[in-house]
Amino acid sequence: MSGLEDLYREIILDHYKNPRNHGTLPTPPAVMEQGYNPLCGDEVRVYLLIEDEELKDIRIEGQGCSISRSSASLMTTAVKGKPLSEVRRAVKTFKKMMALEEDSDLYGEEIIPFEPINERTVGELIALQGVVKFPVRIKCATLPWNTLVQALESAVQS
Amino acid sequence: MSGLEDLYREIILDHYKNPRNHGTLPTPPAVMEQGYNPLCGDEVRVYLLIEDEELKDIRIEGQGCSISRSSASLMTTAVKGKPLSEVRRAVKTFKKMMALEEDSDLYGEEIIPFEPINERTVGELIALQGVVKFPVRIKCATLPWNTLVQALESAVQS
Amino acid sequence: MANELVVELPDNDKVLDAQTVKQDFPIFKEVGQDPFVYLDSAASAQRPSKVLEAMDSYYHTTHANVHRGVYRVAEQATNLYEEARSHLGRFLGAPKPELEIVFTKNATEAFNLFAHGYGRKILGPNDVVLLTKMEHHANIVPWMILREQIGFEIRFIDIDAEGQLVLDNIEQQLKGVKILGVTMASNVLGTLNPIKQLTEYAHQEGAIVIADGAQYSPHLPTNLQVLGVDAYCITGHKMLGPTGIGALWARTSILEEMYPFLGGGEMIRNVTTEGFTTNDIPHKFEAGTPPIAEAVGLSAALTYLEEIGLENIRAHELSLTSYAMEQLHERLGSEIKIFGPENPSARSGVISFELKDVHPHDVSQILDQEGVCVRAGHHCAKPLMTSLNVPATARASFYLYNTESDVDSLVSALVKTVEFFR
Amino acid sequence: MANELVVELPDNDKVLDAQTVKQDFPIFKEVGQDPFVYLDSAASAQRPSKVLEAMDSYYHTTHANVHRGVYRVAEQATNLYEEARSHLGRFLGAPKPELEIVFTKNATEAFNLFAHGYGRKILGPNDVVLLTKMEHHANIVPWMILREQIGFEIRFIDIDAEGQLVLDNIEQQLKGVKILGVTMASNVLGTLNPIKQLTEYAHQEGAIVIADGAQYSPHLPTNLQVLGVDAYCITGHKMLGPTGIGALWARTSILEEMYPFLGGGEMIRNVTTEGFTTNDIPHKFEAGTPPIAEAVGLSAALTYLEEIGLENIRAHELSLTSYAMEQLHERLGSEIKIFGPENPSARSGVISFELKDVHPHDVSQILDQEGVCVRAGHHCAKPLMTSLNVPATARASFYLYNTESDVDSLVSALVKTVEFFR
Ligand SMILES: Cc1ncc(COP(=O)(O)O)c(C=O)c1O
Ligand SMILES: Cc1ncc(COP(=O)(O)O)c(C=O)c1O
Repeated sequence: MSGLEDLYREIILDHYKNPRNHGTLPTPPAVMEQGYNPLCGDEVRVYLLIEDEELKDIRIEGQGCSISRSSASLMTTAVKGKPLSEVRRAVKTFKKMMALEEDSDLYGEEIIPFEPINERTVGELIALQGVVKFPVRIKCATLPWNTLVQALESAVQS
Repeated sequence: MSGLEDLYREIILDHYKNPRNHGTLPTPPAVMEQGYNPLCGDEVRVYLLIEDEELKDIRIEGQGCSISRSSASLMTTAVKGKPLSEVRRAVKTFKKMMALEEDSDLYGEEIIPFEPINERTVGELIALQGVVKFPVRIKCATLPWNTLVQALESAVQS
Repeated sequence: MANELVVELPDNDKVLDAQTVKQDFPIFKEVGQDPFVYLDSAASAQRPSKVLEAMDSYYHTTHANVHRGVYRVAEQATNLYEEARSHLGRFLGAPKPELEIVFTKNATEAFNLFAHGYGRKILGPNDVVLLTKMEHHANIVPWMILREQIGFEIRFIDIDAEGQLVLDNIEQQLKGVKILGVTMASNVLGTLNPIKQLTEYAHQEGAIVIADGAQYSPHLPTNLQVLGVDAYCITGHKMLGPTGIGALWARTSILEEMYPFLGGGEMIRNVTTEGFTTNDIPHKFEAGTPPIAEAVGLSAALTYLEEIGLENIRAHELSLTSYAMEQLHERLGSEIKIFGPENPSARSGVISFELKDVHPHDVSQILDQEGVCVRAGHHCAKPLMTSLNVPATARASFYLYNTESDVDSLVSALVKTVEFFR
Repeated sequence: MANELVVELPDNDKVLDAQTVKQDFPIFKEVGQDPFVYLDSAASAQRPSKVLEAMDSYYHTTHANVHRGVYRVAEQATNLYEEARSHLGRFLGAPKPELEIVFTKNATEAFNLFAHGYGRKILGPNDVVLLTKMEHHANIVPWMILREQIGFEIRFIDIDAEGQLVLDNIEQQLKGVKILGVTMASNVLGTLNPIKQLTEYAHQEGAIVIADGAQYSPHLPTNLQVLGVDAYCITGHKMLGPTGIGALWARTSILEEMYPFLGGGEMIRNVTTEGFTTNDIPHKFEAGTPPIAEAVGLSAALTYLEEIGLENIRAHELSLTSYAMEQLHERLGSEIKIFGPENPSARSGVISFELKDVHPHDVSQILDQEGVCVRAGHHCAKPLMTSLNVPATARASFYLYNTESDVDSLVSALVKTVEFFR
């Protein structure tokens, strides 16, 4: 089954079968946001515990395919314990990797110079790079990230 | 301009240019009904004066093409002064001539044995027979007749 | 409630030869992938050359706008369009084909038209619309949108473990119901519902029945007069026709009563700056330039289906479905769960399933690498997904051009998928 | 208000050669009548081979339902459909092509969507919608249907003897107006309206502007950003595309605010038995299976138009219209009355007229015998007919494939008509 290896890397299958930071956090103090992929019925709930502009803890629950679940799991390991500014930057970097970065200009957001995408800068997330070749699955990969952004916003508002 | 002669017989052009029974009748005692052809914007107003189950008088007003106006004019000459039962039969006969008679069955109406269509039975109306070959124009020809039927109905109800 | 569905199936040797049928569909030769095992006809079917030729020929020789032209070409176009209307009416066994069919852009618009045209007319805040948990969103969301505007209650008939409607207490469930909306065949479970009997019950309670024929009429003979329903929806692209066309059938008396829905040209009798009056049915509901070429294409599709014979199509799909269920159980054992009725004759040619520990999205992705096209997702039936307690399913669906060898490809690809994720 | 419309017209020798263009349209060879002088493109245009080929090729190689498929063919279909959306957006000069175009079945549905989606949102019983007396029913009746549901006032901008909007007191007329609906080009009079300036006035009064581009975008270059309108409708079959497709363009902010209109699959984010949430724009407004092949065909039509160049098309039509008006006046003198602006550059390639003592229906019938196709009727603009004080008009309309010889045929046939009825 050639071609598929790009999508289903070892590490993806590992995070899919053994998701990190799976579960919930009590709200409050945590905030929770829910994301849907109307395309396939996937849903994800992201719990964030934020203190002093830092993402103290994150938990994820939901239903999804290997791509969305491993992306969620990889995301938690990438952002847990980081200052919020770094979390935001990670989101942008991830979106750039998903070839969605031109959006940040389109929607009139501030343009942040991205770091180059490579193993050193994005770590294990690099495993998700193969998704770009399967455009339908990009939404799967980005679902947890978009939900993270929503959760960050509602945390700021509350 | 061959083919057209079937549609635009002398007599049609004559009734178009010199419509018989043109005008209005005071309501009451007359009844009036209005008909539209949404296709082309034609409209016709039919005035009926009915006494003792007889169509004492009929007048027609409106805007329309040569076919609808001559049909209206020919109609008035065919039904004026006739008992209502004969008026109704004339309508059915005319519709048969327009190849619409199968409708009387379809709509669950009583089936009346029609007279054969020829000059003896329909008189000058025969001039309209050519319209059948121009299906779009059938609606023009039938507009005054349908409006007559409506007017008969509203006369019965009032 | 036993399913009263009885289709006289032909002898085995009259049943169609799918390999020959396939030749009529250019995509099986021209698509850029080999193999191309298309098992997604429940989402959209493919088209035989004859359908495409009919549309091309229409555009090459006859195109003009309909209904408002006096010249010959416009008249011919109008005739073709109106003949397509009658043809669809006859295909569905409608009592008055030329009066009762309203062309829409798809089945979804047909449901919206019925909800806003008829529902708005007869429903008040204290009324009830009864749907089923296996309805497609097309027969759910329009009612919810209308409910927001006028208020009423929407209830759902439950389903049992085998994906059959729970109808034991149907009389109870129908109490106070004004409109019953129910699918003829579930697009997920394949379940064929006992519409005729349901309609009898509904009519006893004074409810009007709208049936969703989107997944039924392409595959089994339809006779509206036998079914007894009051309204019915289909969509062209699932029955070998083009995209861009669907239809609502409803009884004349209902169409007469219905409010207009889309406003514009052709649906009016007169317009002044003060207001408007409506045209006769069915034109009253066809605002604007209709899908003319699409109607011509749909009519060609119906001709094709009629020539092959709906009984033959049903028999063929039934045999494929039986074979597929057998093979899936045999080769995948406890790795697979198939939703819906166990008995193939209680279902259409649709098989939704779940592979243990593999998400349907991943199933579909891996199958695609093997050239096998199946749909993964909620199939626009989210309440059903909730009811089945799954986020999504994978679904293979058959049509007249599918062969046993297509089924074999599906089964082998699934075996590989299981291995890949083990 | 002077018309600000300035289209840079090309030098004469760059203008298209209609005789060559005609070769691209199969109907001119294959229709079963000779001559075939098609002067009814304002009702519906003909299609070049490339459009039909694009649709056939789509069906031959790529068809599957869009948006919900993981497999490659479904993905390709989705891409083609979404590319068509962006293409139309770019063609119209939309700022965010991929977000702002909603595909509908025709322009009429687009107006209904806007009325029920946006009008319903912002209008209350005391509000005013301002239209013009030259609007097509598509931009009148949806407002009247909505008015029946929520109540508000509909006013009409008058027209003068030359068929121009009476705009002297436009600021007065716009007082209290929430929505202004106005056509870019009248389908009867040909009048090109000063939309840019009208929009500026409307915006000053806080009104939202929806423009009807059905008769404009097929014939002149459109730039929504220059026009400044808030919403815009087109229909595919008038711009060389197939039947069954149209579009609403609206600003993102408006689409975001709008209520959903048609409910069903694809427009939802989630559905439970309790209710539903909506999908992102533009999908929120595209319920059910969209006109996929039709979008592909429309995109091919746009490519064709772009290759020829809208400036060239405009220049060609302008020259035909000038020639026709000249000839009609010269050969028919007082027997003919031409409606609309006297100056051809103030109008599109549409000429409505009346022959003395001959009803338009009869004109069209007799012209048909000469192979000349013109429309007769109210052209779905009854308030305008009332305003012009005629029951109907005959209308000849030109497009890129019409030649001076077509105009000559029209004029001679009209001369014969006058003689016939004398
Ligand atoms: C100005 C104008 N607006 C709207 C329409 C409606 O277009 P459609 O019938 O394709 O919806 C037409 C065409 O009839 C038109 O001429
Ligand atoms: C059961 C059922 N009803 C309605 C529909 C809606 O059909 P369309 O998308 O063509 O409107 C579908 C197809 O998706 C369906 O499967």
